[in-house]
Order: sequence, then C-alpha cells, then structure tokens
Amino acid sequence: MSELTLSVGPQHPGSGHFRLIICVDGDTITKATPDPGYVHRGIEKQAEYREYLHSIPLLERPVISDSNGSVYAYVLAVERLAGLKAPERAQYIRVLMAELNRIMSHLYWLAIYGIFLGHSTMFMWPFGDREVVIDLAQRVMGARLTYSFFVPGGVRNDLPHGFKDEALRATEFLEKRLHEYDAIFFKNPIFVERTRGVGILRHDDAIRLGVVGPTLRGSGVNADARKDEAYDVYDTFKFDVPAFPDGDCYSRALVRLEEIKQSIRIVRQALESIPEGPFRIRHPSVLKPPQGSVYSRTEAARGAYAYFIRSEGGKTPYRLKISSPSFRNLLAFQFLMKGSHLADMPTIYWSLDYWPLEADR
Amino acid sequence: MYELSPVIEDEEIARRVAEQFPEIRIEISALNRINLEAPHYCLPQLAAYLRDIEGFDHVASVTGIDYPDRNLVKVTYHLGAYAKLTIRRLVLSVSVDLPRQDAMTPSLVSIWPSAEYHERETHEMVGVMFEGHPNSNLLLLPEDWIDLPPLRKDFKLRGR
Amino acid sequence: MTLRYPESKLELPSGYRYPLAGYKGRHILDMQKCTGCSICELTCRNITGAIKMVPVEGLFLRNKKLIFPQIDYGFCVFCGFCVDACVFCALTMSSQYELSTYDKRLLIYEPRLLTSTAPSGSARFVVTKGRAYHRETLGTHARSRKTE
Amino acid sequence: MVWYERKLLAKMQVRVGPLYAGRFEGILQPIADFVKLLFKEIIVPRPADRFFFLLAPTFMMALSVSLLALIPLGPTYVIADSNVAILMIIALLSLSPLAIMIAAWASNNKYSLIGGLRALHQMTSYAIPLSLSTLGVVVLSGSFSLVSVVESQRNYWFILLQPLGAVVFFLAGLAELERVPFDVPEAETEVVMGWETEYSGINYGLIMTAAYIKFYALAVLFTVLFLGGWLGPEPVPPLAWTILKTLLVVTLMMIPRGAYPRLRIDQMLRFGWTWLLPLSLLNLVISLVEVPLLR
Repeated sequence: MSELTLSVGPQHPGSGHFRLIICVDGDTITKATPDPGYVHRGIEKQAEYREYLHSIPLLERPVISDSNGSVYAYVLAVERLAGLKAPERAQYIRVLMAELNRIMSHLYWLAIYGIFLGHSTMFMWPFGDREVVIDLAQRVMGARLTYSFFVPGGVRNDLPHGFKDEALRATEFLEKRLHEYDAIFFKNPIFVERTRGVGILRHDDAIRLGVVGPTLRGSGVNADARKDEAYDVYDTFKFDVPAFPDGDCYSRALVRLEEIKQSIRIVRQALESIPEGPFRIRHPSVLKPPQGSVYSRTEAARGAYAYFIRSEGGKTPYRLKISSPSFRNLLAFQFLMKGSHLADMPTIYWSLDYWPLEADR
Repeated sequence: MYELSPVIEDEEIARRVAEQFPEIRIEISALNRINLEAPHYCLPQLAAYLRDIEGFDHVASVTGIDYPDRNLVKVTYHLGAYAKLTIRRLVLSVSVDLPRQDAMTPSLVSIWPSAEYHERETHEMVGVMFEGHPNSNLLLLPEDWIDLPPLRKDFKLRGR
Repeated sequence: MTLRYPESKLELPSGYRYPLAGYKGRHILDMQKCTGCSICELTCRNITGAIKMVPVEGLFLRNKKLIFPQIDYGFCVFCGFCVDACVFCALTMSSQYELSTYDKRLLIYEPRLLTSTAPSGSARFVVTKGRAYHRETLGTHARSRKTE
Repeated sequence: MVWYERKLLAKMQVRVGPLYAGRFEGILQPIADFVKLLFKEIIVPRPADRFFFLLAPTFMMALSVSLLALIPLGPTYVIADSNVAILMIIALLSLSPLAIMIAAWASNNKYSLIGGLRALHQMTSYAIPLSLSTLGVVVLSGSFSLVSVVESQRNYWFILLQPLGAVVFFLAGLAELERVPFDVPEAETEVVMGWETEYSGINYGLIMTAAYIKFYALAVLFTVLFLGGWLGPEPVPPLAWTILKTLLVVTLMMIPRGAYPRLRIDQMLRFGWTWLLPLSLLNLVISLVEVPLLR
C-alpha cells in the first residue's frame, strides 16, 4: 500500500483544536507534522492593552483546567516588578490552591487518557472524583474552573470556615481512590500493554528537545520549578519530585499519579501549618511598576509555565510573553510519532498532555 | 547539592562569560537571573560556549520586543539547564538588538533544537528573520496572513 | 456522583462579596448604596466590557447622577473584579447560575432587575413526577421585567 | 438489550444511565434512539460509490437476521432447523467481513479504509478459532444440527467437557463482534469511527442494529453450544431457560467493556494467532479423546 496522508484534527475525536498531519505507511507513521494555531487568540497582544490586574481573567483562559497554575507565574512576576510581597498566609493559600488545581488537572488528564485508550470506566471515575476537588476549590474561590483568585499582593479572599476539615476529608477520599486507580487502571494488563514501551523519549532527547513537566520527569529528569525556584513557601514543604527513567507513556502516566499523591502531601502540610494573618496587602488599585523586565516561572500541572514581562513604566505591560509548557512539548510530537503505530498515535498524543489552547495562546 | 552559594556561583558564571566574550554586557538582575546582551554576530559562538562549557542545554522561550521609537527589535532567548544540577535554578537570558527594518539574526536551532518552534513563533509574530532556520512557515497564524506581524507595535487591535 | 440536573441541583454556598468567600454567580445590586461612581464599569472595560452605566429614573439620595450599572451576561465572565472594586459594597454576587435564556437580549440585566434576588433566566425546567421538561417562560420573564 | 448494556455500564461507572424515555428508568431509550435515527437525513458523501454505500448496511442487516433464523431458542422455537446449521452459521459469519469491506471501500474515506482493513484483519483471523472451537462441539455431539447438539447435552453441558473451547469461542466471539477490548476497527480516537465513519441516519441505525442482533445471536449460540440451550429443571419453560442463560452470557460479554481499554491491532492479531488458534486446535484434540471415553 502506498503512503496515506491523514489530517488528524481539527475535527477528529482524538485531537482537540489542533491538527496533526501524519503520513502512514500501512500501520506505521513515517512523518508527523503538528499544525497548531486553530485557537490562537493573541493573548500576548491583548495583554498589552490591559492593566496588570485586569489581565488575570484573560491569562487564565488558556488553561482552564489548571487556571491557578497558569496565572501563578504572572502574579509572581507582577509582584516582583511592582515590589509587592504577599503576606505569608496568602502564600500558603496560593500553594494550597495551586496544588488542588494540579490534582484536578491530573485527574482530568487521567480521565481523557481513558477515552484515548478506549476505556470508558477510566473516563468516568476520575471525572467523578475530580468533582470532589472542584467542590473544594469552589468553596474557596467561588467558581468551578476559572477562578481569577490570585492577584498581585495576595489572594482575593480568605479560606471559609471549616475548610480545613473538608479538605482533609477530601484528601483522604482521594487517597483511597488513588489506590483503586492503581489497582484497576495502572495494573490492568491491557493498559500496561498499550502504554509500556510506547513513545519512548529517552533522557538525552528529552533534554535536547527541552520538554517540560511530567513529560520531562517521565524521561528520568527530576527537574521541577517548585524545587528550583522555591517560589512562595514551597521550600517549607517536604515533597518528592517523582521521576521514572523509562520515558514511555506508562512512566509518564505514573509520574502524574505520583504527583497527585505528592500534591495531597503538600495540601496536608499546608493545612497543618497555615499561619494566621492578612491575606492581601493594600496596594494602589492601578499598578504602575517601574521600568524593567522580569522572567518568572512556576510549575503548573503541565510543566514549567513562564512569563516574561517587559515594563516601560506604564499602566500596562509593554510586552508580555507566555512560555507555556504545551508549546514546548509540541516539539516532541514529531520526534515521538515517527516510526510508531497509527494505533499508538492517541496514546502518545495524550501522554504529553497537550492542551491546544495553551500552546496557541 | 550546591558547591558554592548560589549568589557566588552566578557571579562566577558572569565572570567567566565576560572573560570569554568582552563585548557582551552582563547583568545579574535578581537571584537566579543572569542577563546577557550580545551583538548578533557573536551569537552562535556565545551559544555554543553556553551550551558546551556552561551547560545550558535548552531554550525555554524566545521573545521579540518591538521598540518603534528606538527603531530596534530586541530578541531575547531564555535558557535553562536540566542536566547540570547546580544551575537548574538559573535562567540565563541572551538578548540581541536588531534594526527594525530587515531584522535578521543567525538561527540557533543547530545549537539548541528546542529553539525551533520558539524561533518560528518569533518570526511570524515579530517579524524577525532567523538565518538558517529549517522551516519558517507560519505556525500559529493562518496560512494566508498578509498583514504586519501582529506583535509589532504598529499593528493595532481593532477597537483599541 | 451524577446529579439528575433539573430534579436535583447543586447546593451552592452563598454568594461572593469582597473579602468573604462565596460563589461567583449573578450580581446583585443594592441601589441604595450605589453612588454611580462607575468604578465597576472602568474595571470591567478592560476585562470584558459587560458593565455599562445607564440612567435610571427615581429618587436615590446617594446617587446624584442617577446612573447604575447594567450587566450583559453574554459578555460577563464572572471574575468578580467589579465586586472587589466596588468601594461601597453595592455590588455583590449571588449563587444563581441558571441564567440561560432563549433570547440573548434577555441576557442584558438592567439595574432594577439586578436588585432582585429572585432566580432569573427565562429557560425553566418544570419537574413533574420525577421527570423534567423544559418550558419557555419568555413571556413571564419579560412581564416580570416590566413590573419591577 | 441496548438499554440493559447501558444501565450495566452506568452501574459500573457510578452513573445513572438512560433515565427519561419510557416509564421505568428509560427502558424505551433504544426505541427513542432508533426513531431519532429514522428521521435523520441520510448523507451520502460525494466521492462515495452510491450503490455499494447504500447496499452495505442492508447486506449487513440481512446477514445478521439470517443468523437468527438458524439458531433454536427451544425444542420447537426454531425457524430453520437445518442439518448443517453450524456450517451455515460459520459461513454467514465469515461473510460479514465482506459487508464491512464494501462499506469501507464505498465510503471513499481514508479513515473508513483503515478501519475496514482493520476489521478485515481481525475478523478473518478470529473466524478460524471461532469455527475450530465449534468443531469440538460437533465432534462430541456427532451432528451439525443445533437441535441435536442441544439434545446431546442431556447428561453434561459441553462447557464442562470443553472449557477450553468455550473460552476460545467467547473471546473469538467478542472479537468477531468488535466489542471492547477488541473494538480496534472503530477506535474513535485513532480512526474516527472506523468503517462506519461516513454513515448517518438510518444507515447507521441499521449497522448498529445489525451489530446488536449479531451480538445477541452469538450469545444464544454460545448458550446452545456450551450451556445446554433450553435444558433445565422442569417447572421453568424451556424458552425461559434459553433467555436466562443468554442474558448471563450477554452480561459476561458486556463486563469487559467497563473494565478494559482497547488493544492495539498488532497485539490483537498476535493474541489471535499465537493463543486462540493453538488453543482451539488443542480443544479439538481433547474432544477427539473425549468421544471414546464417553461412549
């Protein structure tokens, strides 16, 4: 059979707003060219017209399943530009919420991975359990997905009464469920068969392509911006950075499972040690940071999320650059797809946790 | 993990770079942030040096900033390191000033393959030509885009 | 896990008002507190532009200009920055989330409509004997709008 | 039965399942779905071969329905009690790849083609273990007629004599029906909907109905071949016994859908040729040994 050229997406059940042009020879992919840009919204340009505070609802739009993670770096960058410092309680709340968001995002990932592998129970269960975390987040932040909760100089509101007990109960429930996931999904022979040894990204290649997040840690590089940058109060918590050396889809999946466990650990520590105090400092309602540029990065659910902001002293940023994890992982597509089976295409695709909106911005 | 304290190590790196490339302006802007400003002709040598000797093994982002009043476009590479543990915390930026018309700089894809898509994005968004880039088709913009590069300052959003 | 939506609904905490946590649902305007300072409009202008100040007839001692916010829920993203910005605590949010209508013009809430705490939205579900049907109640909505 | 599957799956996944159509827990949902499909527009893609494109669903339906005619539900509930019923069933089953290939090729779509090729690979490689495992039963009963197969199970159900054959038949049947974990031809994240991609409206409805009839037919066939058909203690009528046993088989066939992801085509073919085929041959040998022992 001669070579077929398939356009996977943007209207394909396994692609999202994204096109992957693949050439298949029989069942083997000979070439894969990613074609992003279907959801490019010019967020960087739009942010140039907005005041610092008012960009926040816009900037969390790229990744609604991890909206705290995506504005975290922005908030830190603006704080550093304007010389603000969030009070300690606010930093704890931020860490708490960012970790809850990470759990949410990873559960979402797991659920969709189930769909990509044709496992409908794996789709339903994590989605149901994600609801527990969403309810928790909603109690604090007042919305289910797009919170606009982090602001320069702290957070928007304090934790409600009784939040600690609720959160502890939720983490216990999640931990119980994670054990079940481990038994039912991760030890499922067909799941292992489908993911182990598929889409191998070796240690050197991962570094060379500059991938981030769980994709990187699945290749055995335990880099994590939470450790490297130690922003806010992350250096006071004990947590591990899971890394698995195999670099296949299975180890990328395991990294995410482990990360949920570590996030639960951080949440518990934060709930225990959260200090009393103000949650937001007073600052002028229109921020006018002095001239300068700042690069700040945080670890969002999909990897290192970085903002580069250039200020010329005005009310709005002169230039705002988002370096998003999905855009950086895009390069791995060409590399991983080549030579794999057509049937492995969705497995590899979603194991990178590619989020088209985040890549296009 | 650290042999030297972070601050001293940053200065150490800055000193080494200054010795090697006297024409480069170096600034340690904050903890873990080193900014270099290089003329564009020595970019490939600098990049090779940073990769091979200092151990910065990937590009985290490439930003182009347009300054119409100073008639220049500034391209900034943000570099990071994974393999060398002691400098993982560092983000090193290399900036190049280019003339606004006919902005052209050597591509660093051959040194850092991870720069490929970042450079492509900068090419279409800010209008910088990267010499020797393997594929400079439009990435995020529609294929039939004929307007100005959208992140140039003279490209105005409608209604603003 | 599954909620049988129209028959059973999500139990939500109370609405958001600035320093207190709560659900960010539809806005509620206290016309006695509002001074027409337009800070909410200024705040929203660069976020979505959903809020517009419109003149209202009547006697409001604190509001000399007699202008009040009008919110277009077709644009609103429920970020709640207008609530943060409101110095006089005139704008708060409620936990109503069923705002869908059959006509997008009905998504524009005039100031007087914003004061009511009653559930709004014209698409309604009618639950009979465990089964639910949706019914268009556009007429009643428009009527309630006129009377208020 | 569609309703039953959806409810069962929902239970496994902590969901509710169909709820509104019909008085009791949405029992009329399949009918509602079918009526909806009836009223939808039939879209024939421009590059498709119109005649064959429209022929394929009908052909598939005919194949499935004629399967039903051959399978006895009780001693008297049989439409065509043929002497060579088993042979005919195998023949009909091996015709269905042809129908799929017609559908795939006539659609003139790359995804349909890939899905169709996958289906072809899968069905041809699993039809062999399927027929070989039925051969064991034929050897034991000494007849190709399904009625006499059941009658010869008076003393023992054949599942006791031939556990291997039953397992092989079950797995090969799952593959033949394109059910999870063998639903590779219609893996929606890879090839959209496989060979069904271009079908819409009632054509799609026909394909789905045909698939479910085939599903049901194979479940009854399993009951007849291995579970002693309508044989059972007296007060319950024979027909009820068949239906009861069939329901059990159907449930067993549905459970994998909730518990397993889908296999990859090469893994599946490897499983078929390296495990199921030798096992079915082994089963044949076992049954040849068993025949003199039982006499």
